[in-house]
Amino acid sequence: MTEAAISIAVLVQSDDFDPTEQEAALLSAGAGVGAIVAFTGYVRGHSGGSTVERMELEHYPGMTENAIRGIVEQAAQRWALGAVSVIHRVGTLRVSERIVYVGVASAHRGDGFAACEFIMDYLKTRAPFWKKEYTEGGERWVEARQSDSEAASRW
Amino acid sequence: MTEAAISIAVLVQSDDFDPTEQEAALLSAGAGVGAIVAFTGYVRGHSGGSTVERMELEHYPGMTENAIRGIVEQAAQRWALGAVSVIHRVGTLRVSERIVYVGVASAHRGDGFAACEFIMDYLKTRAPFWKKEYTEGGERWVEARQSDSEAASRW
Amino acid sequence: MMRILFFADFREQLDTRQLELELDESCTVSTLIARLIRQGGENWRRVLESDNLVIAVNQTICDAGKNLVDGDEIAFYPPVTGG
Amino acid sequence: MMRILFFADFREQLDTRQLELELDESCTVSTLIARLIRQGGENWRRVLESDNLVIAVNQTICDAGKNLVDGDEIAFYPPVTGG
Repeated sequence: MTEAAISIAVLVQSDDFDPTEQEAALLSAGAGVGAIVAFTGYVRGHSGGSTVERMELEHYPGMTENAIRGIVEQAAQRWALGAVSVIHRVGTLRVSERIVYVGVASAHRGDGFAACEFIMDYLKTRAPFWKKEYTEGGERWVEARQSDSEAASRW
Repeated sequence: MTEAAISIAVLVQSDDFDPTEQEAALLSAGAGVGAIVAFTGYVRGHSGGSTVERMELEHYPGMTENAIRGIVEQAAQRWALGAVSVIHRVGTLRVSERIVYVGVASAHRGDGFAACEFIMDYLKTRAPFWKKEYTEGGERWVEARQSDSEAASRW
Repeated sequence: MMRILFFADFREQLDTRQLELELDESCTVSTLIARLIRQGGENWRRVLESDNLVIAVNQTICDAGKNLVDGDEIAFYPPVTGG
Repeated sequence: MMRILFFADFREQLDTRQLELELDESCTVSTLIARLIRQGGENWRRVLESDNLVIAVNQTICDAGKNLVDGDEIAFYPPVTGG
């Protein structure tokens, strides 16, 4: 599991995906994998007091994939990783549907936890996606959160 | 997703399990779940220069489950969690098989990352499980690692 | 020719997803913005002078001083909110 | 009656998974250990005086000064290595 052997998969798609299949793909990085840390983000049913009915996710095709790959490559320079898979959905998403998946396979768990959280924090502030919420009260573009900038600036 | 509503599942079993099914169960904590952080530990194929053929995992029935539940309850006091599921396998496990799963559902990802890593670090040093490795060169009980004590003492 | 892209809230406010313009001589992103505001009016000023404006040239984030050359792809968008 | 359990490496070294003993009067874990070594010999001394010995009474970790009462379950095991 040298740095040269790291396998990176980045997908932006409207379809849902199966975390167990993602995990199987990550494991194929080899018998040196001792840990997979996986983050999955979901559409929450409430936002600022309103009940969310659905979301629309927009992205910048090309730049989005490149930005995510760049973030993953930064993570691979900082921690010892075997394989990383990132999937981000776009289009219409309903409450409790998956939005994003970041799976990190590594020999040791410390590398996996740090890299997975780093990738999510950076993705939240640097990958060109935008969310529009549809609530009872109408539609609105989600505003960037200060807490996300702070999370990313820790690293 | 108040603290009172947290749902905790702890299983010690010889059978394998499906992470996607675990995730579905965690999601049933409700529409407030925005994040699931899941750690899965695997049998590594190498240990201290030897090729591992299989492992035997022993535990202390009763105490193990109570210890894990106590660790999860500590986590639930420190972070805002919706549901936690811990599965630890015992018996014979081969290379690349799952050993342990810790899944944490929460509204926000920071709580999930911290709680999942905390639970793993504590489980590693406090839950009564013991691993025996079978390699080409024979069998041996795995020794406790200083790095695991250090990881747990951070919290 | 430059390709200019707008995303999310900005795309909706300007009712414009994409436009193509001939490159002016010695053009920077700033001079492009000034030209778009001159042509588009108050609505365009509000978007392109927003504190929230993010600029990417050829899919790399940069500031308004960036020089543009023929064939560049310039994107204007608000802070990202994915994940 | 006390139930005494051994796990992992200790279980193998002593070839004993579990044994039951009548409680002595005013017994602590220390006096129990001394009695087991007296009965068992050098092999038992090596395990029960090991720096690695973890003691649990009624499934709660404690030290050798812990007082024992009738019905207690005492476990001796090495540092845990799960996860």
